[in-house]
Amino acid sequence: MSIAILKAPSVSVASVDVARTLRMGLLLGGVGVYLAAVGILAMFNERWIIVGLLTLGYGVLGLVYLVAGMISARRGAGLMTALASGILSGAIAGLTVSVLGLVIGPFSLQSVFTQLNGKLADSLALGLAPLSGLLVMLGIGAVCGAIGAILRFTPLTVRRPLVIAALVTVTAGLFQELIQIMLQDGPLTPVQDLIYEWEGLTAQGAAIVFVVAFILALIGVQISRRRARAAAAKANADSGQSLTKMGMIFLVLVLLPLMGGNYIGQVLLLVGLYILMGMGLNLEVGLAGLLDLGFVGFFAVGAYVTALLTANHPMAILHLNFWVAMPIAVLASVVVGVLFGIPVLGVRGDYLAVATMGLGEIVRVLVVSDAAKPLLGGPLGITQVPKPAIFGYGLTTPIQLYYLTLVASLVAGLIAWRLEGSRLGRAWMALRDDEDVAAALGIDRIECKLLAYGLGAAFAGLAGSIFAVMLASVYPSSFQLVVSINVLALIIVGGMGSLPGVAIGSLVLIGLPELLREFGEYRYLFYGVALIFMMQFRPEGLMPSKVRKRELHAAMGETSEPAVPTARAA
Amino acid sequence: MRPKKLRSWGYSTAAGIVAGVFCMTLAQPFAHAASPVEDPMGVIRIPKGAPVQIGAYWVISGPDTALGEDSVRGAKIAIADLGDKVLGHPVKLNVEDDQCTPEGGQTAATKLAANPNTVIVLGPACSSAATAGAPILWNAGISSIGTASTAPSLTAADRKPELAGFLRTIYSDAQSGANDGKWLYKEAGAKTIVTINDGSPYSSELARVTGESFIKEGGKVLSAEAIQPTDVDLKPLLTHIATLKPDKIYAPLFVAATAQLLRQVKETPGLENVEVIGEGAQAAGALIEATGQAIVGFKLAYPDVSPDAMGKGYPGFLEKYKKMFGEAPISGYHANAYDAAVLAVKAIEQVAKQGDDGALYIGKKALHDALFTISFEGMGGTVKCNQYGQCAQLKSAIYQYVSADPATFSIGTNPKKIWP
Amino acid sequence: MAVQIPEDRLKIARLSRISIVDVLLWALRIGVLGVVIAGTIGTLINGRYGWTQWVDFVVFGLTLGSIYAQIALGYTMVYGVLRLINFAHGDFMMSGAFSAFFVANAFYRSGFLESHPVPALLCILITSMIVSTAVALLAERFAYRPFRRVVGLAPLICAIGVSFFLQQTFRGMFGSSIRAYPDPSWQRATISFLGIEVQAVELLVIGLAVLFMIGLYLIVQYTKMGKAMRAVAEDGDAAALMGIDVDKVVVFTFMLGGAMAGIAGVFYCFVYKQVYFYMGFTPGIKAFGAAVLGGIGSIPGAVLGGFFLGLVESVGPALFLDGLGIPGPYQLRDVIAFTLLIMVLIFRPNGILGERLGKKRA
Amino acid sequence: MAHDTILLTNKVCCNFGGLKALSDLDLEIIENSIHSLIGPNGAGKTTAFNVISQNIKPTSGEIWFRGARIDGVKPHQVAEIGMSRTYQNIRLFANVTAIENILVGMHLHLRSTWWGSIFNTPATRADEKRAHDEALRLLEFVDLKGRGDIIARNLPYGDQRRLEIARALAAQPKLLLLDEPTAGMNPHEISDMMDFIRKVRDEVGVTILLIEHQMRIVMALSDKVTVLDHGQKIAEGLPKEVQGNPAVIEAYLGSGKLVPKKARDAARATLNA
Repeated sequence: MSIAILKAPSVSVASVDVARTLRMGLLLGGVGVYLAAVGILAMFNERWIIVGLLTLGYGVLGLVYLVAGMISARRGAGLMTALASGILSGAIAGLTVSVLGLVIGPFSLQSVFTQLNGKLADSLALGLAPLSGLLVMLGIGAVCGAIGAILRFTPLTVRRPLVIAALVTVTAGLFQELIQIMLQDGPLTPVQDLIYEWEGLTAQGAAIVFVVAFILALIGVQISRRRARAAAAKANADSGQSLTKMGMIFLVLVLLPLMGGNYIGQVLLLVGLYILMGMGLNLEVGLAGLLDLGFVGFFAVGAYVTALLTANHPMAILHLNFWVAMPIAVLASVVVGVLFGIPVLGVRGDYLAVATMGLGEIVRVLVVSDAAKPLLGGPLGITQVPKPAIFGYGLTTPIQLYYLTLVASLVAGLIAWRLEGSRLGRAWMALRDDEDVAAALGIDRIECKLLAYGLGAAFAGLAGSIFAVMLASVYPSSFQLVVSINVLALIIVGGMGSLPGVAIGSLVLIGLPELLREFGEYRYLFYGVALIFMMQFRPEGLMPSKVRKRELHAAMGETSEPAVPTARAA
Repeated sequence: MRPKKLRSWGYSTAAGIVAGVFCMTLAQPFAHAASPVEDPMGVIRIPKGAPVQIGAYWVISGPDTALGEDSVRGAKIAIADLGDKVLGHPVKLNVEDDQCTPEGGQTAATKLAANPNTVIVLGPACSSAATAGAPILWNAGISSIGTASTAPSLTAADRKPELAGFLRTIYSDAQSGANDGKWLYKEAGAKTIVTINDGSPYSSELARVTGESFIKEGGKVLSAEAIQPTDVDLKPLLTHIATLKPDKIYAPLFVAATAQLLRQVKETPGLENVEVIGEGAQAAGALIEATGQAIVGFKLAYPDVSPDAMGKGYPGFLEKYKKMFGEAPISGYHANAYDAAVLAVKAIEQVAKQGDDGALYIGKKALHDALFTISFEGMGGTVKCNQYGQCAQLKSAIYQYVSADPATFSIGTNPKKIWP
Repeated sequence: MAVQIPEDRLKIARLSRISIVDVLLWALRIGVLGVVIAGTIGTLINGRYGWTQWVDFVVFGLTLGSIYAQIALGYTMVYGVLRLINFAHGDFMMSGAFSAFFVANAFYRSGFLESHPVPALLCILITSMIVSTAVALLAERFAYRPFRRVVGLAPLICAIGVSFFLQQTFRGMFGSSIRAYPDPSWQRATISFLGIEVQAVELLVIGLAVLFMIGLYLIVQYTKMGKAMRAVAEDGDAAALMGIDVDKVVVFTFMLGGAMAGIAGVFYCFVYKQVYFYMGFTPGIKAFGAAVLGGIGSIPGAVLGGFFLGLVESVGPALFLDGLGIPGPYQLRDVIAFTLLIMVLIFRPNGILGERLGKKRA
Repeated sequence: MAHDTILLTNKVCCNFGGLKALSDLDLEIIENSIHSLIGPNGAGKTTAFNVISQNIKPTSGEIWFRGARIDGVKPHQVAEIGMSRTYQNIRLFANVTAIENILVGMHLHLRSTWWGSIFNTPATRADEKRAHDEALRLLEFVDLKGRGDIIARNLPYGDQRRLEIARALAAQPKLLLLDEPTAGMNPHEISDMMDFIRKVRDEVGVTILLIEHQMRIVMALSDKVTVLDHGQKIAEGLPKEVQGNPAVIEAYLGSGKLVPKKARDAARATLNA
């Protein structure tokens, strides 16, 4: 990997720092090579952003060169120097990628790297003869590098809207299928015809989207600047703003499936279920400080109890109405949650993570096992779980079930919010902060912890119950460890202890990957990279609670060493 | 500063969405120009030059990736063989990931169903995804053709009407399990067996059905064992099985566990000479690659695909596969996916009508009905659907691996057909 | 002022020495013990297994355990120094094993592995160690270093991200198929000992693993860097004040952990003969459990935990469940392993050897 | 009333592995007194506190508090019947406000339940209101009026000390254990703190068990002094009696050989201060 080159001694020649520029060029070229070797480039090349003009793959490659130019260009130096180094490093990056294309064939790299095939070599040569392909690629790199360098010198008020507009255009291209489906057969069909062709944006469409987005963003940036200045003058504007923010989020959540149709409804339904689970886990981890990696167990209990009580299946014990079965399922989850909590009461911190993970795994293995097959159906699960109905009005479509989930999430959110500021919430805070002191103040650790497990499990059980009717069946394969990991990740990415954070985290970590379903396995690559970057730049989460933010920053400030700038910059 | 900007962007997006919703609710959908076909379930119009969109959902992430990836490749080869065109329109395969889970299948199916241009859907590979996904597709009038989902209930005579839109170009476990049990007792001369499943629906159903059939024939199942698909150390289990002294071990597992089993059986005292018998999922080049030398001698049941039975094109198909994807087939269902794609395209060709405007019109119900009338010699055997959507009839055969070189993988030569 | 608290409160204080929770805990302990004893007696009466089989079970367990132990060492050292649960550690192992596969395969094809086992093995090991170490160091530099001073769960989530990233990178580059590690004949040889046949490769793996772990222990105990490492584990701030370069120590720790993971990866492949991108996940999780079982942060603890877990997984189903007539007992090996893990944590909340560290953080 | 015993320990031992942190400690604390626990570093004073508050279970021996035997019960049960404590290194909930710290301290005396909080019942609201008023009153009592909304960690050191005491008082204890409340303070702050401790005893009516290092404070405040060394009680009595006790001087000075002369002089000076 070319990262080792980072350590190369830097020699300063003339005004362009050649060594550094080379390093950056090679580094970003390495990123390009990586994208090619992993197969992302090939996959992205099958998708148009602008039909006939720009594929996603080349777009990403261009972005890589652009970044190369951007980071090599130093603001301290003059524009011309920066431009020169931008061009140089962009060209180097382009060269690196091209060279990969050239060596694929002769060295038969495909025998080891499965993605490095002739087709990729062709696409890296831009379909031209090898040498001319290399030269063109070099040129593209240089141009993109130059743009990057110039971008660095653009004032923030222009750069931001530019970036936003570019993002919007790419989004419009990337999600073209969804957007086209939304626009189709409605009053907006002319818009669709204007900007889209059947598999992506047209050139004029891309230009329109870019310009419109740019203008809107320009205005938006100006307004928010003014707003920020006003807010700085008026101290107490924050609470009002956060209310509008919550209102906005809520409005979007209510209206989105109406225009997006069943698929968006289905995705949001999953998002909603994770929000429910996230709120439950948030009680445990965020408020009570109990790290739980076995959360999926409660989810499984809720789902299985609902199925056993309502399903039209030989395994079912009763055939109750969903509305009767659901509270029983929630109650069962609470009981399991409490029982779950008892053995691990004395276990703290990271030991708790392992203990709970073990409990979750035990639930999963038992559910799938032949030993429990007579009771739970084994790998074949329980099918034919009927959909619920309200006064004879069946909740059958994903959108209807989504609204059920939304209502449940709101109730759960209200409960979580009330608890947070209550006597119990303060006791949890105390336990989280210092168990010994809490006990010395008369807080019953056992009671409080078990309440956290029980209440957290209730939310997960509710989610499980809805999950069972959503699928109309339950299978043990749905209750893997990765569900627990996802829930934990979403509350931390969202901002621990914060309720809007749970919603944001779920939208980002569950909703987005769902929308990117066609990228298959690569979604997890993006997911991994996103987790790393988000945690680097916002370790407190996207929408942190105030107390949590303080805890984090206090812990970072206490150090004798200087705090790491990247973490601080957030 | 950054969050502020994001927020402002969020506001404008939200406002845009709200505005959009209002426009949507005010509007009424309007119909297109007169269509040359009438269909009770709806007509799909494909404008001139626009692609025929074939949906697909397979597992393309997680531990079972190879299963779905293999199907994707099979379908891609089929479409490439057609010159990427159907009736002059390009073919677009929209592959979604079902993660081999019911919720994944449901989401993927919902996404495919939400696209009004989805003509027909291929997949899935996993029965659990099919159980959840196929009804959603059929609800939208879309037929789907399973490629490796072998659960008997999917095409059972008493299947639910919601599954009416589901067909498959793969046999049912009920058939293969019954055959396997019979073969084990009658042909292989086993009087006692041990079955091993890995907790997947596929594996546990096969183990159960085969066990039942074996008992019906007069044999004895000494023990029905189970493992986790991720287990690598099977020696304790095998040591246990050795004490039971079975004649054969029946283990319809997936690639990873099979490879471990085959290797470790030979290393377990008392089991050195006990044969392991497998099933369809184990007919894969990937298994050779994963097992190495220990694969030689491994017997498995698989549809009879010898040239006299069918599949003349298979060796050529294999060549294309290696050329396009740089490796030997990674699982055992590429041929079924190929057949599913061919079936879908044949049905489209049969019912699609050209309109006056040059667009292609396809009636959904007509397409569904057409699927049941087509028959052809596919890559994985004769394709002809019965009224419950069972399009591949199992003509079972037993194969045995004869070489540990992945490059030699070819059903018929390695594994070599040894029965009938 | 007289005593204000009413007398009945005092009575409560006197009576509630044993809470219902304690009762339930005891019930759980007795229940698990009962199952274990009943199962054991059942199995022994059954008499299905002779002592050769038991010895076999133990050897399998030790083999698996020695691999767990090596992976657990990486977990435990990183945890000791950084208080970070490095979720990606199993994937460090995968990286090394996967890369070494290509070397091993080439050797096998050319016959070198068959004819010169020792230099070939050395080359394979070194390749694996280098790659694992490099991956560990890159992860440390780019993913973990910015978190050096961040408390809370952000580093853990970042580690999960690294894990996904590594898995998917290897899948993307080398494909998702499972590949068989070469199987030279000298590995398949068996050694007879008191009438019991043991596979040479198992003995080799156990022996070498123990050797490497002793080496690691010596490094940590007696080298300058090792001492510095222990000092940082004890108290990072104090160590920094004493002039220890904490960054260097962390890098060193990741180097040791990565190298250990690389070795473990090769051993894993020698015994289980498979490489694929997902292979690190399950052993990683198990090794994490093993590290905690032994007392996370403690090096002897990790070794102990690893062997314990390996043995329980191997012997457990036969010993505890076979006698109870439970269908498919081998499917439940993880249930047994995790139940015992939780039982250990009930009795010793800080793991078997984790007293000192646990107290400090409590 | 002056001679009611509030806390009694009988032959309390506490071992850590091989180390005897406390051996056969007998303590008797009279209601409404200020009782001091002194001794050189490592004498087991804080261990004694931990054992009394059941933070650590004693290895053997009995502890009686207000007529109940408390050794082996859970620490929150001890708090429930009226014991409260502070810590040598201040252990506030540093990331929440001062008033929230006090509200946590009032946990025992609030009646609101979790389901009451969820439904926000009138009873809960009344309870919370009462708690807030009480917390404000306590803040005023410890001279922190108007600083309730400040995050605890941002308070000056002396304020943090007083807030910690206020939090302990919020639990309405009968016995208050103060672990070196004057540590790290300047002479002016120390005399304020001494006045404050007296005020707590007199106005709130709690018994105070005090760990203190500085003889001056011990002499001025205490009704009775117990001296610990190596986990053993070596002297007990009125401040004046203890001061002249040769065993105490020996304990403070060590065995002689190991302690440099300078340090011995310093220690002597401390004792005689």
